[in-house]
Amino acid sequence: MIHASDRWESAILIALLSAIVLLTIVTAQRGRKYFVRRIPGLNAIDEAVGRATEMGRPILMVPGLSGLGVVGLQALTIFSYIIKTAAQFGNRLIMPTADSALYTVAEEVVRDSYTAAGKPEDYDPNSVYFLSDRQFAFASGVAGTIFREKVAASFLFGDFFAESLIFAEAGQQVGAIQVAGTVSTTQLPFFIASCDYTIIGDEYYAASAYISREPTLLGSLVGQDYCKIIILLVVLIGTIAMSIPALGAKWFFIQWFTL
Amino acid sequence: MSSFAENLQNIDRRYLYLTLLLIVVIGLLVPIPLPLAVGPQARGVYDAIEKADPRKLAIVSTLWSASTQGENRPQTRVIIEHLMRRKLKFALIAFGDPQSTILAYEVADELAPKYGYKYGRDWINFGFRADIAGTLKGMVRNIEETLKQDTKERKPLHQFPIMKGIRNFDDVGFIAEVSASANYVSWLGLVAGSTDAPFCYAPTSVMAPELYTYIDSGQIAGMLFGIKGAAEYERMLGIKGFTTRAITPVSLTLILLFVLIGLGNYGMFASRRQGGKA
Amino acid sequence: MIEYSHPVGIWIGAIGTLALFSLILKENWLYRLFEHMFIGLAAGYTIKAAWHEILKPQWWIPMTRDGQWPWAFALFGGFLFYTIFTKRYNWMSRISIGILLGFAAGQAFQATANLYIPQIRGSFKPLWVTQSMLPAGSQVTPLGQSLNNILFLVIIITVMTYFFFSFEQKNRVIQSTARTGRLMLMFAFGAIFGSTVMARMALLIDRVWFLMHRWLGIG
Amino acid sequence: MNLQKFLISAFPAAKGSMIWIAPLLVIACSVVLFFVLQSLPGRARKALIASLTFLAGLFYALEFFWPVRKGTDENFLTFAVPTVGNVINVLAAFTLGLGVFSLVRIHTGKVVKQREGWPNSAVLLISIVVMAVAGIRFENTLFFRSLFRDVLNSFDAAMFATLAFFIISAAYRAFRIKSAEATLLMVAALVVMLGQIPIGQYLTHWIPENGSFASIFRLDSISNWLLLTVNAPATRAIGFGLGIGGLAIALRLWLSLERGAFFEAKADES
Repeated sequence: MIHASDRWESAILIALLSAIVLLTIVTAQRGRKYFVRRIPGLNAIDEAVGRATEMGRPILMVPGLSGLGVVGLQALTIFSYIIKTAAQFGNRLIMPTADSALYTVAEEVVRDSYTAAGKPEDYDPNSVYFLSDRQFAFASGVAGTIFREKVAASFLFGDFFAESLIFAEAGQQVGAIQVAGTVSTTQLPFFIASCDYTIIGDEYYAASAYISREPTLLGSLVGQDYCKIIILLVVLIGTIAMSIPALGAKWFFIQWFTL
Repeated sequence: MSSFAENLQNIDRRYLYLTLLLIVVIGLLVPIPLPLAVGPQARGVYDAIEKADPRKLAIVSTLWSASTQGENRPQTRVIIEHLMRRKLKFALIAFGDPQSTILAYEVADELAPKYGYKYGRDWINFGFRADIAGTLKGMVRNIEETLKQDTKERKPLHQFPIMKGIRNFDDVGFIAEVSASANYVSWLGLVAGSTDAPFCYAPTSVMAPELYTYIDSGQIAGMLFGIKGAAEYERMLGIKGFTTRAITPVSLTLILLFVLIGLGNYGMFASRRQGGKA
Repeated sequence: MIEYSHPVGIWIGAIGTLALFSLILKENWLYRLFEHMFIGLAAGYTIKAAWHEILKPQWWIPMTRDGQWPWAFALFGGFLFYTIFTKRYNWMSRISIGILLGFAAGQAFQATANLYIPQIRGSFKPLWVTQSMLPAGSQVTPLGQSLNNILFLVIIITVMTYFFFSFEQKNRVIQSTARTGRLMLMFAFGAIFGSTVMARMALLIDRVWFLMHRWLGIG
Repeated sequence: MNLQKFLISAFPAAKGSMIWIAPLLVIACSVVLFFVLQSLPGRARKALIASLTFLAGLFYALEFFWPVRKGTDENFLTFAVPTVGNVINVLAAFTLGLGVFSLVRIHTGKVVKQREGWPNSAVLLISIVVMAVAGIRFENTLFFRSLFRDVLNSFDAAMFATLAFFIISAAYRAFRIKSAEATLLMVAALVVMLGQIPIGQYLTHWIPENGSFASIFRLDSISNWLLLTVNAPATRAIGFGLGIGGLAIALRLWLSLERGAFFEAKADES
């Protein structure tokens, strides 16, 4: 599907989902209160930061391999909340990045978070750095850092590929408390096997709303839930139609989604 | 005091690692004859090449880099070797990673003297293209116009004898893609409809499970399942290459994993029964 | 035939391989040395690739040979990123960052449609399958396929229920649906884990073979 | 109106000595633009960033939603897609200097101050120079090919291969019958692994492949079934959530609705 006109009905569904999200965002910004359920892994963040404080060892944050896009930015948003907590306790921070464009933003996010926490003087410009955009060169650098610094807590959020297990096992072996979340579903099993807490699926996108309780984000989250209900309904209707011989694949509703 | 059973559930990882390394080395040095059944998917690739029309061109598309060469290189090798045995004309084309054209070229270049294959007459390298969808869409209409020149000699395609009478996918008799990613979408979506050539796939074993749907539906004629697929293929070709050697340690390492998981669980239950900490 | 390998290169590659492997036992000075070499080489290669694959063909040549002078504005756009290091001008870096983000965001509509509409369509599976619906030569019986399709739907529903965030999952039915969803997820993750193992072993074997055969000449 | 023709006539290609003069003029304009931008008040800065972000996103959104011309698969913006793609690539490539600068700054600092491990930092700096120079100036030499293939590729593959070790220790530790979840994880993994390895397939290879009910008990059949009927819908259901989540965050960025550490453009502070 290159253009909406290739299959208008499908494109309208995408537009409809977008509209729903925008609508709930606007109502939330106008003061409507929304609820978000507990996400277990995220409650562990304070625990992890606390542990790092006790041990006096640094906290590692890796925003994944992807560039300047929604996934990497979401990781940085989550990190900015963690940094604000960590800044209160004076934890040392290490954030290696794998993309130069994302690195520039990361550097700003970290600096701003220290300022927002009221500790601009604690910000260490060497704590955020660009390491490599080559997957396994990056992995070798991060793994080496984990072992050398014996990190106390490790937060892996973003787009990860095969290197996920290198980070997670290295952290496991130095006894770090690890919280991970990724949009790469194929890497989730390895995080689950080696990390203390794993954020699964779109809990990743819900995380910033959960931690910040920002109305915009909560509104968006509610909208996303409505969208998922719509998709579920579409799947149900399609399935039922396919099961009725008189309707089948030729039925107009099914054709709407046939590219 | 820690009992034997408790130790079993906490074996120092260094012992695990050294055992693994040892098993790999021994497995590579001492070929232990382990049973290997040739599966229907590998046979599908074999039959497709056996049945391919020698007047038509075979296309081997590659999309892999050094990081997955453990599986993809032997796959590329067995397919090219079989094509050469059958004296089929073939072309290499690469997508995804610029490295993949160099790596695949090397494999073919190495085998060529053995079968008397001459570049430009019996085989050709179309080279790397960044935009797979655009390239394939163009090739469906006209291969020469889309690709323009080869990569080795950088000459227009029509100057090569191999390209005589080859216009589009109607003149292609066999397509295989050796890949570390999910590229089949482009091939099946954009090309499959405009050719009778069977489409075969040689993915890494991580990617392979995704493809069964298409094998089931007949869109993919055959598949080499990672390194195991290459080993099965070597067996059908009757050659003893790297994968025939490598398949022993592959099996041994997985058996090691089973044993370790067993020991860990045994240790956990045994120490629980003894009232130890689980 | 073009030569790709040189014995000196193979030696460095082999010693580096052993050094990088040594991390699994203990972090040590040799690992550290090769780690730094690796990162340096990778950065050097990135510079080469950025010039040869992007800047030269897509920017420099069009501008200086084909006379496409508006490309010089890209230099300004690129320069704005560098204001990030100054206190006074660093707001300007957000112009370029914003443009890049805008482009990334704008692609979301097409990307979402392309990625998920076919998956939605692919999830329309008949719950009651007859022989005529099966592809010719299929090994599955209609009953088997019906059960598979029902399971498919059940898993989609339960897993998606697990991911609803905006209401408390207090209702018994929803609670147990979400719980089933989570168990299904674990089952699926186990399958992913299992299907990855052989590929990883193959990579190790390839490396050990490189060390034994290409470097030491064994076998 | 044809946008493509309009743009070509509005920005004609430079010829002769103008090839060099025109870009220099653009750079001179850029300097002026820089100071004009700096003179903007805070509110205007914020609005400028938001509107440029919106316009950039609007290009792709419009290109997607605008109906195509009859008989083609193009609309009035389609011609520009490759160019805009190039612009993104070029802008992103320019940021590479920042990344490399960060790397060089940290390691030069270590070398100059002779801090612990400075020889490694020196090796890193030398490696950058050697690879970059070899790659750009001496690409067609055996030196570069060997450096790339024997050294850099070997390192890549070696690091990738350490996963074999890590996957063993992870599986050994995680695959315990502790809870329902861990047990399911383990059982599925074991079945799939058995279905993949030759010896596992051999265990059940005597069961006929085709045409009989028993064939579903072949290990490879069970493993395929797991991947197709259990893994596929679960992954898909996760995917739907991720797709919506991604779409939502893209909307928030595009329309500058996001509030948080970074996104609350602080242009008006400085």
